[in-house]
Amino acid sequence: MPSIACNALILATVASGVVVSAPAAAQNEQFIPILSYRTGPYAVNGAPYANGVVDYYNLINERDGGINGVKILVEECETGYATDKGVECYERLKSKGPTGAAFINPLSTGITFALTEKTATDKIPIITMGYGRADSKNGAVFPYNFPLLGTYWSAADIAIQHVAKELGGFDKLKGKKISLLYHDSPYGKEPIPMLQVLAQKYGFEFTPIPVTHPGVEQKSQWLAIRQNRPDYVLVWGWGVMNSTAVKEAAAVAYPREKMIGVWWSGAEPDVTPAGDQAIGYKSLMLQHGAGKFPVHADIEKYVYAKGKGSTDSGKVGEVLYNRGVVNAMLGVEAIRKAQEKFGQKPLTGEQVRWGLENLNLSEARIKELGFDGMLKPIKISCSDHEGTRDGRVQQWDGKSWKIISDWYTADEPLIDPLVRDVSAKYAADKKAQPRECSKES
Amino acid sequence: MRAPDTNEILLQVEAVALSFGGVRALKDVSFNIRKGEIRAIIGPNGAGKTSMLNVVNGFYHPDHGTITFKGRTRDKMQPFEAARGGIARTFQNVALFKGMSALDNIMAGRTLKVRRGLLWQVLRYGPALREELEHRHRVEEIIDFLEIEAIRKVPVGRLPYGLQKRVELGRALAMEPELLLLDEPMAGMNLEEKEDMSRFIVDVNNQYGTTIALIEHDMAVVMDLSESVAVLDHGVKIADGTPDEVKNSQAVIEAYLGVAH
Amino acid sequence: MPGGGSFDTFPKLLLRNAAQFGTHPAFRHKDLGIWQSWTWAQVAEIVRAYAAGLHRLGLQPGDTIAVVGANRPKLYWTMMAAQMLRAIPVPVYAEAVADELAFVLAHAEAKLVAAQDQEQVDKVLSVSDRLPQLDKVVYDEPRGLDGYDRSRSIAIGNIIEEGRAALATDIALRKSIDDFVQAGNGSDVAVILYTSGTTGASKGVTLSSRGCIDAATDTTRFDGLTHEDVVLAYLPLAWVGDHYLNYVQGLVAGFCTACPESSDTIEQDRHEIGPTFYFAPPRGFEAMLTRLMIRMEDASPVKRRMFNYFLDVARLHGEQVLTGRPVPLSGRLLYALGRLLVYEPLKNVLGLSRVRVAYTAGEAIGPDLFAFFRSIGLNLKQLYGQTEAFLYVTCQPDGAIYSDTVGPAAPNVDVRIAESGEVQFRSPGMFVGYFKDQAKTAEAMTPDGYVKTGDAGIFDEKTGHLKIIDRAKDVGRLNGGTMFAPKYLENKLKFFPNIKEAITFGDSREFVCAMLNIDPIAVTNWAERNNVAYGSYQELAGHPLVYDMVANDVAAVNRSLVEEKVLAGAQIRRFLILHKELDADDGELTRTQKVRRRIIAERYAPLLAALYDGSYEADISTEVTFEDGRKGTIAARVKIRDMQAIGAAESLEKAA
Amino acid sequence: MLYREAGQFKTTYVEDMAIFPIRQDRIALAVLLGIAFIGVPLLATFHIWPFGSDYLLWAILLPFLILALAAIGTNILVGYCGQISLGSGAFMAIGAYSAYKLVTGVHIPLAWLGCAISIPPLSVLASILLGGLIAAGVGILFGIPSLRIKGLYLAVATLAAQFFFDWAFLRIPWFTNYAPSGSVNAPELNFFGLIVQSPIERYLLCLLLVTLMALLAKNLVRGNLGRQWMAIRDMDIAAELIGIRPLYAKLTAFAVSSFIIGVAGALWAFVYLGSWEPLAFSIDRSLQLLFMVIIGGLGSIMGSFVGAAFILIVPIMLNLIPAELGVPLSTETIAHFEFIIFGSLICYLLIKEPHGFARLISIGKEKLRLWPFPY
Amino acid sequence: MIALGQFLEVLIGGLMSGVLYSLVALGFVLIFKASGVFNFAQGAMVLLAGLALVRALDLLVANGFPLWAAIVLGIAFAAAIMATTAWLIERFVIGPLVNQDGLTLFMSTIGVTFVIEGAAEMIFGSDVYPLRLFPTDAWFVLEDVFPGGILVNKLDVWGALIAGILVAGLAIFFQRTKTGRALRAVADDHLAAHSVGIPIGWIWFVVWLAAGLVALVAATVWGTKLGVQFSITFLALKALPVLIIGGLTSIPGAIAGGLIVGAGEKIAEVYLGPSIGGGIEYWFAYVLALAVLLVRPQGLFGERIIERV
Repeated sequence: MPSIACNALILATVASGVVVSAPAAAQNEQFIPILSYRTGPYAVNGAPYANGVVDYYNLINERDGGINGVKILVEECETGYATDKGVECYERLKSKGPTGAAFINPLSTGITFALTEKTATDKIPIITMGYGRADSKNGAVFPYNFPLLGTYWSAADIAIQHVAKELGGFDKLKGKKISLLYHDSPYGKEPIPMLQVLAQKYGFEFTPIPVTHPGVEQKSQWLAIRQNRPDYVLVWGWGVMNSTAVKEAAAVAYPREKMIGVWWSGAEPDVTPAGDQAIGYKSLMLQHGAGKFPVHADIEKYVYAKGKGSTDSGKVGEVLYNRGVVNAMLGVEAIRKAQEKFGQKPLTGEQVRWGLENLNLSEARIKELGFDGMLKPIKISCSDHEGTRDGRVQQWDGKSWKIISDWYTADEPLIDPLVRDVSAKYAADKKAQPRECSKES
Repeated sequence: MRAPDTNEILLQVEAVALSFGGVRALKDVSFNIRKGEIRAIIGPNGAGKTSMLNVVNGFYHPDHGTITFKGRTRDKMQPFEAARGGIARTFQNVALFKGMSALDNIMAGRTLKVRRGLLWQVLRYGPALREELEHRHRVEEIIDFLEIEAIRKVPVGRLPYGLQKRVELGRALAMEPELLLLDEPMAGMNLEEKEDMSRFIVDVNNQYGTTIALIEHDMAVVMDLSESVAVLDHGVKIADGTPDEVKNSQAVIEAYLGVAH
Repeated sequence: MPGGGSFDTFPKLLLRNAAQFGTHPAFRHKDLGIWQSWTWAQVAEIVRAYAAGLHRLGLQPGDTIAVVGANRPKLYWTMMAAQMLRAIPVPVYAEAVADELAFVLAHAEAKLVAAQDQEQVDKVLSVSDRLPQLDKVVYDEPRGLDGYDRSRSIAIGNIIEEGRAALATDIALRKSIDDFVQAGNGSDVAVILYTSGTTGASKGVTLSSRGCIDAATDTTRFDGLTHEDVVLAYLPLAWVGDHYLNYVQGLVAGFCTACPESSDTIEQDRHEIGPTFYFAPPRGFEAMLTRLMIRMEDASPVKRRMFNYFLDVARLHGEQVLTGRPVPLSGRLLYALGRLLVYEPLKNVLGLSRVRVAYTAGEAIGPDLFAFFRSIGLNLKQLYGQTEAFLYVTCQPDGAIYSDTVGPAAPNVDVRIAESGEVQFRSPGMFVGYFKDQAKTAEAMTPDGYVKTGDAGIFDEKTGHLKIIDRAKDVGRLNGGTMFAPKYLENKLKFFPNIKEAITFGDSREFVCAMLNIDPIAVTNWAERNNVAYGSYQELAGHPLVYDMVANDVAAVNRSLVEEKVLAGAQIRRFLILHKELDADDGELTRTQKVRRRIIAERYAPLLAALYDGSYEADISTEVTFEDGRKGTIAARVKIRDMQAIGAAESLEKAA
Repeated sequence: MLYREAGQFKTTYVEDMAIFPIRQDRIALAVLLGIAFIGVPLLATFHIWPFGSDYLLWAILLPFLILALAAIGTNILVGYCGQISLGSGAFMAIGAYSAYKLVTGVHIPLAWLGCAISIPPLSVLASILLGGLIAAGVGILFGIPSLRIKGLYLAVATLAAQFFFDWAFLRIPWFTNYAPSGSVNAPELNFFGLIVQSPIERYLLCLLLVTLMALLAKNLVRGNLGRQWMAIRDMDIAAELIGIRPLYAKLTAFAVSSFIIGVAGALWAFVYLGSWEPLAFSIDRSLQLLFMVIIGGLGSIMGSFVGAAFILIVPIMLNLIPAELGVPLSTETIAHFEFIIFGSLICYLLIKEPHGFARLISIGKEKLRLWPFPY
Repeated sequence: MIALGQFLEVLIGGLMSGVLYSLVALGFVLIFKASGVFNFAQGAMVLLAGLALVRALDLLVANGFPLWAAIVLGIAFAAAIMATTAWLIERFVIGPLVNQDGLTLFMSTIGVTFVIEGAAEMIFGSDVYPLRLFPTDAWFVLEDVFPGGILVNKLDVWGALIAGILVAGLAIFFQRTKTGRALRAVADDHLAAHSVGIPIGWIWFVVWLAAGLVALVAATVWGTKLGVQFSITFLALKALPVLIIGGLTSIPGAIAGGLIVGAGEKIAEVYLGPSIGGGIEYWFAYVLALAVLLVRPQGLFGERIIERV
């Protein structure tokens, strides 16, 4: 920690007469920064996610006394979903703690793009669970990017699989009209190439419909949808755009059942403002959904009971909260994995990266962690930074999300050529030499 | 005071009429200004004097009528064209650039003489710098002429009214005009300032041979300064001639008495 | 360190400077917004061309050329060019009204007049019918002069141009100029300076080249002036001070003479140029201090406290620091802090930062005033001199400065005090004689070649320095026989900031009375701070509170007199405050702002009478000249106040 | 107090019209530049406090320099020429995307003519400068309405540019070389063979460009063109009557302003972000730039720097201070406090000194020059 | 026929949403008219009003108040909040800045925006709060003429109604009440109004209060449409072109501008959008505004700017 910070801390402590644990203990701490946004147009979705993350780290500290005794030290930085603020936060936090940031989790596709190059130079892994650049699945080109559990290309494929299933087979897709209502940003645009590939493959008519940030005004889009009558509308929204889409759909009487949101468009804040109008709306699940699992019992016991919770306990178990918890868990497990190799001490980002790349969570281990039923086993490798690409579909019944489908697994052979092409282009742009995964242990 | 060099007409205004939304400010006014003279335009308030100047330098476009300046006749022009043609102007209510120093205000008056464009000015080197220095030198001569050395770097907003008027005159002089229009150059001045200003006007006329047309209320000043006087009343020219002729004109006496009562 | 050495005329010095410091600036003039500068080499070339031009205009050796105007390089060059032709420059006061000008020009038989601008040219031309010898007027600033008859007036610039052109083609001309320079010698009359004389018409003091140069050589050595120094030439061109300090010393030392842009901008110009050698009369320094204190009144309380605190520190240690005497460490540190926070910034704002040597002279300087400037680190010294001596008679050497003396004799000057108490001297620079006035010349000299200064003085017993008491002829006796030195009293009175002018009466009378002028700046400021309402100067002057305040000052003067054995009996018993300011336009002051006692006594006779007849008020009506030249009268009823005489015992009591 | 100017006199107009006519200012500037060009890189190289990490360099100084440059551009238009613009962000975007296109090579197929316009990939520097020029061209186009529209109406009209270009760079895939996400990556920063990679190198590059352009901008605003702009700003009618053509004056202001902003945009994209999307140049950026020039001081190049520093650093400080003091506040509360305090500070500053920091500084300087006198 | 039906549907939808923009724009016009302040904070004021209302409603309903009482009390509470805000702004921002130029005032309102946003979210929370004061489903009219009918959103109709009432109310306020007339006097000439004894501070407070109440009305409609949440502040940006087209000083102009913008952008988006990539409505409104300004620099209904020497 820079000396100025210490001095200020000590001064403040002395001045206020409050006893704060001595900074000397800082030596056995693993620092993890949290880039969050609890203000601005996306706060509605950013806050529950950040709460889940924070609560899980607290759980590890409170219940286990840290990761094998190494306490987790957390600092939040508000980005407001703005890229430049995100970069500033990253720079501020990346070298804090005894070993610097273990990894970074920006929860913004824009910030992910901006940090991709920097994190590689700084040797800090960037975990983008369920978002980020789809091509960063390729660990050969993106050694420090980990789009765990699913990229947008996987999501697009899963969505189409579900549509096909509802229609009664892939062959029924032919001639159907599927529209993509998307947030007009890199986040919303990511699935388009994949959907185009799928449209070609299955012969459906694909129409992308952009919605301008932040998405409060969608009337004309929905009038167009009303006139065009697509068979399905995929919703790739974030924040206010999701609930507005549901309301506008209701206003033009477009059946909510024919709308499938990506997993970022399927949380409670996306449907509650629409009230009953949201009934029937579907969305993908990033494996997990809402609900409480064994891990939540621990969180309530070790965190909320001690008054250290970061939200109302009523919100524990919401979709985005759970996603925060899962995200935090994967990071912690990666550190744990890395400790096996590097010892039970604070680790550097580079060491954690090794942990991430060799992360292998079996069903048993997931159960042991209290995530039974939320996740499927995950195995990450050099060539596959995604780990697993499974998803389900849930539907809003007016009160809660109900899981309405079985597991789908994204079609890896279909996605991979696209991943290779795009990541190769990135490597060429940056004049970077990809590593050879086959030669690494 | 110097008599006009010739009887050459510098500016001829022919049957100019101007109205604002139905109010007729000028009704078929014709008059001329001879080269090298000091010409006064007088008249009661609202007689259309300022409108006349505004027509001459292109700020107002007359409804009909023509203006002939240096032999070119036209029915209207843009203000900067008038400026380029050699007409400079001061205003009744000082119209200086408030955010700039006295020096910069006068330097701005040199705009038309600036030859080097943007790219040279960016570099401020070689010809551009030389040019800037030449203009500065010229402007310093004007500052010297108007005896405003002590205030050259003061933002004009901070100057007393009399000095602002002087700076404005300086800015007009910086254009090296052939015709200088002065709209009440002595309004709101005390005796001493008026005397100074009168001296400057005569000196300008003398030294640079500039033709001057001025609007003034103070009759004594008009009689002292000008060689010929045009009198406007309600947008109509009611007299034109030497100060003495005008002073004795019945129409003028009536117009002024009418206002006085 | 340059000096006159073997160079006995100014043209020779000019050529020497051009050769020796050719690339150094000789003159600067704030003109057209910047300091236009000329090196010695350039000046030499210009003066030569100018001389050639003047020669072509017919200026002959021995002719006089008058110079009227403010401090302008071209006017200084006129003197140089004239001297190059062995003609005699006669500088004249620029503010002189037409009559005064006509007198001097006629008396000096000026053939040419070099005038600054249209105003001066017009003035000269307006009296030209009284000047049969006058041939042409040459002028510096051509503005407004275009239409003038060219046979009567020519721009100096044109003369120089023409002279330059002629020199380029005319070998004979070149040679004749060179010959003039060669032929010049130390006994040539270098310049005629007309005294502004406190009484009567002015006299032309004739000075020789040799004398001028020798005197200046001594003083430049005395103060260590070199060609690196800079002076601001703002004193009247015709005054010996300017001619000596700037023109002659400039040529001798080779330093740079800087001319201000206009009389309005002198402060600004001083600040910019930062002179290293500076002269101002006591009233100049006084005005500076008054303005400074008034400005500080408006500062924030914290700043004011800091300011006052450090002025106290300076009062305590400043003089010692300046003269290098031992100061306790704490004092030294405080003074250093004060230098950072107050003294240096103060000097900077006043434009005195770079001053190495500053002089004041002309009249007595208030001890507080003198001490103030010295304490903030300005090396201010006094000198005593007069036109007839070509300025210096005595001057204070570094390290031996006393506010009440004017120092020992300047180098190579003999000073003595005659039986009558009059100071007499013999100096290298002493004048040749009054122009066209043998009688007066003889009157001013003693048979053994000393010059009578007309001032009464004594040598201070402790230091041996000269102490000037008064004009010798003004020193009188009360009826009781006590010695009465009016000037001495007046100076003491004027040292109080509230009193601007004082005139005392007492010669051949029972007791001493005073007429006072309050200082409008100081007193109005005081009035504003104390909520004293007043409508005019006259009202303020008659205000009882003002009288009270002034009475305190008078009492203080009386107390101080007790300690002077000879003068203790000459205490001020009655005084009044004049209802109007004394004004040079009314003839009450000289152009150098000295009071004309006799004229005042005549104009205010009713008041004078009232002072001595015991009444407590008197009516007076005086004619005044307004700024625009119109005349009018002011009438007033002036009050008179009695003062208690203070005995020696009482004073001692107070002291104890 | 620190100003001891006595004896500093000008013998030429060049000296008199210098940017810093006072010697003490020149010394201060030299010291500042010395620190910026030599001190900072040295400290950063040896990781001496406060350059222990790259944070100060990367997250503060780099954006400060680039945004200060953009603020200078904005100031030329708003502060000097008096044309209020809320579209500065768009011109940054134009600079950034044009430079991106140029550096990657431009290919415009003209199908109906059967040929294509092709420009081979240009060097980074050329691309950045040309990007600025393209921004200048677009600036001229969008400046034309200013001849008729004035004041706040113009301000809103400039939003048309802002929103149009936001949209264009988002929607027209040609600009992003058909990148699937619409986010583009900066090329390798190769300057005549010199690869700019590390924070120090990036910092020095920006510093050099910003210093140079600030100097050139200063040259312009103190020259005739600058006087024309200010004349138009202060009193457009009088300006016209002394022969200033409003068309020329306003359009040059738009061009120069857009050029500088465009270059800043290219730097922001290439040097600071490295990878960006149009959101980086949104209306928020435009408002931020406007804030910078108003808080810093309209019509002051130096004010642009001060304003940029204030607007950039105050939120960060507000964010850091509670953490450093150990005040137990949630991130959310801090963020809201930050909004409130920042907003209040802006109001306070506008009330206290509507002419911005530049005026405050000049008043302070004047006080120091006159010290110990109050006037 | 289908095409015509679709066109009508888009046109009506556009006009309706335009009216909703007008609701926000009205607040701008009120303030600009009376004090020459271009109030960027109007969007934030809508957020504040909406949050105050919805949070009060939730609390009251949770405490067992009947819905009508909760609505009345909630609106009263929100109005009180807006009054306090108006007072604070007048007292601490606009009052001290009197006589500054428009740009400074404009920037100060951006500062106010930050403060309101921060304070509103800190006090009332930053979640999405559903508000259901008006029906949000749709009518399908003329189903027998056009297949599928023409969709008309009930909320939009409510919005239009409310806007109409608001404009009428403001007109009465300005024409018939003493304060209203004083307000117009102030708008014409600050100094003159001051010299005839109209207290400027009070007037400005009234104006800001009126704008705050307009914001509250807008918040009821927009809150129902979107849910009360931070993104409501972005409405300010949607209202700007409306203002510019209508003229900064004209209340009817705000409505007319809203109609033009709404119809224009929806039609452009639906018919032009697909061919050039979609999402054009954001800039379309501004380009429209720019085009209008080029013809009439003071907007369609704005007062003519006269230049004098």
